[in-house]
Amino acid sequence: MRMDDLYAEIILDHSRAPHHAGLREPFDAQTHQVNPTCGDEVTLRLAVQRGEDGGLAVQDVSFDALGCSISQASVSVMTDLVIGESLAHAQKMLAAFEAMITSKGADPGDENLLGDAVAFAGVAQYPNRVKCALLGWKAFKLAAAQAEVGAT
Amino acid sequence: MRMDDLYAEIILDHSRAPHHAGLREPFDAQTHQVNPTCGDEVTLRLAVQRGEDGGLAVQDVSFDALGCSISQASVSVMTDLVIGESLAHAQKMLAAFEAMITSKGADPGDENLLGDAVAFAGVAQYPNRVKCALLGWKAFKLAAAQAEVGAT
Amino acid sequence: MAVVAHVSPELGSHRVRADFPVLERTVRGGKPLVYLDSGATSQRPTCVLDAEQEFITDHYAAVKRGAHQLADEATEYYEGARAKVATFVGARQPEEIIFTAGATASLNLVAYAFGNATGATGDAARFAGGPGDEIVVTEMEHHANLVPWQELCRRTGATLKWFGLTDDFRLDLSDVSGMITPRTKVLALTGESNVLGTLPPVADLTAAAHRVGALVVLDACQSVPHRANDFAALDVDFAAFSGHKMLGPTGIGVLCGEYALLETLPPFLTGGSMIEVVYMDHSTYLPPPARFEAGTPPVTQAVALGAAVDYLTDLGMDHVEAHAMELTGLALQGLSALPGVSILGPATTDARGPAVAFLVDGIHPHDVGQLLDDAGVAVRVGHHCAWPLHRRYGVSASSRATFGVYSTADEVAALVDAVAGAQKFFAGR
Amino acid sequence: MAVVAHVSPELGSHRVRADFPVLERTVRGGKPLVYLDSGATSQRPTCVLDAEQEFITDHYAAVKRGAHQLADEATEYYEGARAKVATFVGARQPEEIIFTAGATASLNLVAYAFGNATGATGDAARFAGGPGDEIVVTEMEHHANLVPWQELCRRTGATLKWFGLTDDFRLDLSDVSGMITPRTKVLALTGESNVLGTLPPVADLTAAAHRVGALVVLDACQSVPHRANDFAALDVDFAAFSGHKMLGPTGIGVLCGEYALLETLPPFLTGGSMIEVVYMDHSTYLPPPARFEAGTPPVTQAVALGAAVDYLTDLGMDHVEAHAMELTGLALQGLSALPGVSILGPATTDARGPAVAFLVDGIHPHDVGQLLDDAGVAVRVGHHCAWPLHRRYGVSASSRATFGVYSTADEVAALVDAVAGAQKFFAGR
Ligand SMILES: Cc1ncc(COP(=O)(O)O)c(C=O)c1O
Ligand SMILES: Cc1ncc(COP(=O)(O)O)c(C=O)c1O
Repeated sequence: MRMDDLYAEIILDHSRAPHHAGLREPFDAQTHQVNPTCGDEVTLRLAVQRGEDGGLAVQDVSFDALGCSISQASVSVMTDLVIGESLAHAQKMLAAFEAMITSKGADPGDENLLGDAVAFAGVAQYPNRVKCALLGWKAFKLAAAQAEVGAT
Repeated sequence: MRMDDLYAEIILDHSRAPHHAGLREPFDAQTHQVNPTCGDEVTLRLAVQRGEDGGLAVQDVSFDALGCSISQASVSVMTDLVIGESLAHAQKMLAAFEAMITSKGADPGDENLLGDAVAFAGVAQYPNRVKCALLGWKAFKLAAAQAEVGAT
Repeated sequence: MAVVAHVSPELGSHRVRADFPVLERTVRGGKPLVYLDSGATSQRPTCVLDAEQEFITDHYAAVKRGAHQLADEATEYYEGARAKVATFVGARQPEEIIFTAGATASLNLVAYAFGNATGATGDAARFAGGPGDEIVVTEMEHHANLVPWQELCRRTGATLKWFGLTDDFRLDLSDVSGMITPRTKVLALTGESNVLGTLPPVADLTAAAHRVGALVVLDACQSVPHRANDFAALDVDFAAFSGHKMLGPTGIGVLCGEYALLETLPPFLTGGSMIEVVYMDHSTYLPPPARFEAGTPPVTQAVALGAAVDYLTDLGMDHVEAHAMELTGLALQGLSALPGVSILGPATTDARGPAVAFLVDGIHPHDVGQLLDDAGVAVRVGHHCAWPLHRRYGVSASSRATFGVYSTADEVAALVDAVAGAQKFFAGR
Repeated sequence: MAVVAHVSPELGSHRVRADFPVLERTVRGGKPLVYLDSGATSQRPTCVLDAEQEFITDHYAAVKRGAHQLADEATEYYEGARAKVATFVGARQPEEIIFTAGATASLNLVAYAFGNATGATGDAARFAGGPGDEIVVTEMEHHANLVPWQELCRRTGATLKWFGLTDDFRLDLSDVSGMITPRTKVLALTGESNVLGTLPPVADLTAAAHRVGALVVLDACQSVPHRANDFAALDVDFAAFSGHKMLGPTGIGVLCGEYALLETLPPFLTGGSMIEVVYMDHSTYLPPPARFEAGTPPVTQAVALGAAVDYLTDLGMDHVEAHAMELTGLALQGLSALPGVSILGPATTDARGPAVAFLVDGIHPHDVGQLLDDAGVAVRVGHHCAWPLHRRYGVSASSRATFGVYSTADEVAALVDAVAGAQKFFAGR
């Protein structure tokens, strides 16, 4: 059944008990994103630190989100993926996720890079859910840009 | 041939040598009408006098007009009809002319009342020429209203 | 699901449904389409498509300004459509009907034209507003009847006020005289909430507004498609609605205005066909409706809208309303019988139109909509362009089913089943 | 009439004409229709009608906001049309295409949005104008690209200036630097006069305007239907055109704007689908193109316009242009060969498009048009929404023949014959 794919167990699990939910201190950047068609929102905080190689790394991400299971699960899975990674690598994941989700199903997603986030590949079949799945990632993208500016 | 009806000889005659053309003194009211789709215009002057019965009568009408043969001939024929008549009778002719010309052909016009103006009955078949035929009559209608107000 | 009731035999019948070819479609792997999104946009019957197509293939040309037979014919069709719409909504004369691009365009027309009266002397001055003046709306407005007034206030310095909503989904009328005061210039309100279904007391509020000299602008988008309207009797000054919600095409809407007001209202869009004389440094404008129809109007859409009006008239607006309300009753009953489902709006068909918005405990409306879609049931989810209304009731979104002349009791039953199915799906995993 | 010339074999051929059923009509008692009014509005090919009809009967729903399959499909069609139009006119990206109600609506959008920048701080301030600022137009503008600017000047206190016309029907460019100065905020000009046919030097004037920091608004209504366009290369900031002049439907137009500008331009029409967040007392707005598409857009008309673009692309815009210009050459030649007939516009096809306006000595254009109509030849008479242009040349009206992809050399010959016939008719009585 298609709905079992779209709402894969991992997605439902994350949506019911999102990881890293609840805004935390300290943070270097905070962003807010809304989905204007359905009113979903996310507020996201990002804390970065200078890594060994001199580049920035994601120290912590926390968020407060209101929305459907897809958007909740998506931001939750993302936090798991990006925390501890270099900002550069996180941005690479972000691009890969966006590519997968807007591919209308052509791109199943690279599991090596995206881990659990490939569970969202099914969303690509439902154009009106793409924005849900991207909401948190967009908030992170903006926060990362802010943090980069702040750190220079 | 339809065009021979539309452009009856009497219409072409009037359009080539309009009666009462050229603005004259004295006058009690002056109006200006334009046809916004084709740019035709008419400036019309009306002089009235108090008749024996106490009502107003049309002493003189003169005009300056720019426009197609239908609009030129129509105002010319009208001046012939209304000069010397009581304002009340002129307004009756006006109403009859308007009824004929907007009847889409159903109303051939009352020759006893409208005289030569029934030659314009053919215009009713051409909706976009109705405004041409009415231009001068509308100017007269407004002038008559002005003169009535001025005389009281 | 035990949903049994009498529905007017004709509407929703096979005969009516056959007029709407899209209803034969299947979606999501062969499921019959259950289209319950007519409040967003209705489907179009074949006769409307045919009327437009016939006009295009046989009589189409530029209207109002041609000097040839085709142009005369096109103009006659166009003006004929105006007369049909005028009769349909109870306008006093065809010239009270202005064709626009849609209801949103109609409402913006009024708001911008009012703004263009700023600094006017003479009759147009009554439309002007500024600091100290007030514009009154309601918390249940569609964004189309809210944001244009926010923007007008921003431009002119007038103040926006609004009637709030009660816990039982009605306008809060506890302080009408505090809301509509001598400072009120405009009362802009919906004839029927596109979310709650609630019908505000338009006639009473209009009377109150007129007593203080305010103008009344009615958003009639949701009411025109479902019931007989008589704007003249209702005495509203302006009313706006869209073609695409009343079995007509997109790309056309209507502003119905009292002629005496339209005559003194400044223009909004300017350009060809609305001018009297144009010089390089100034222009003068034609009387209504031409003054408000700048440029080439939606000609073929007007013809199609005329055909939609004919179709609705043939069905009979009393039947249309009865049908919609029967389905509404079934939906209210069926949905609220499901544990965990609540109606966002009055629970009965009292003083209510056919929009049934609902919430499902623990399942986000978007997820509800997704499961319904998978079952072939097309509803709308989100804030339905009424975000403040949703905020008022502490939610960001809802699911909404709306009905058309082609909707059936079976479809309502399918909706209720699908909602129950969605609950089961999320509960079971 | 000796009118013989080579016309591209495909255009105007029976095969192309068969796509336009209305051309088989007869008028005025059995005369074959000779439709030479395509500059006012073009006829629509069957494939455009079919594309719209198919969409309606199979995929129609509300765009952008549905949560069901039909809504997804409709949105895909709608956005697909945007992409097609973008490619057709050389936009840099689909998001530079805004669907409006028509060219008049597009031009009003720009003028009102500029006005809405009044008092703005930040990036939007560059659109604001007031006393001391100048808006430059030309004396050959259609009312749609003149009156909105007059009104903007009235509202803001800016000054309207204009390029005059020369006796040989060109823009008077004798003092470009006196006209376009550091005070210039906007240069609004036509890409092709809808009366004279004259093509102004848009690229040069755009460069001059950009040198002083002015914005350029192109009225591309007449140029888009007849030739390949590349707005990005032309470097204009905004360009407006209508669907109904390019084989598409009424009820839709386009504003093409440079994305970086659109991003900072304030909204014009407000309502649903253009908002980001709405509170009762304020709202924020989406990025373009959504910001400028308030309410339900002309969805099915966009799909039809996309089909029209496909049709034109299949014909090849170079062929379309060559065909139009060949007919123009024939008409110029045929008409000016008649004693007493003069062309209101350049006498040759040099720097000129396919609008052939003419005057007949001693016969008012309305009477000329009437006789032509009686012969089955449909032309337009009047000032063609360019009253100042006519005043400039000392006339109040003209007759005008314009051509479409379906027009033929035989039809041009019929025009010339009919004009000669009109002369004979009035001379002989
Ligand atoms: C109550 C109400 N007002 C206004 C609108 C806007 O209509 P449109 O989108 O056709 O302009 C709608 C439809 O969305 C509506 O339901
Ligand atoms: C040059 C020009 N500009 C603007 C317009 C206005 O277009 P529309 O009437 O489609 O809005 C036209 C067509 O009449 C035109 O020819």
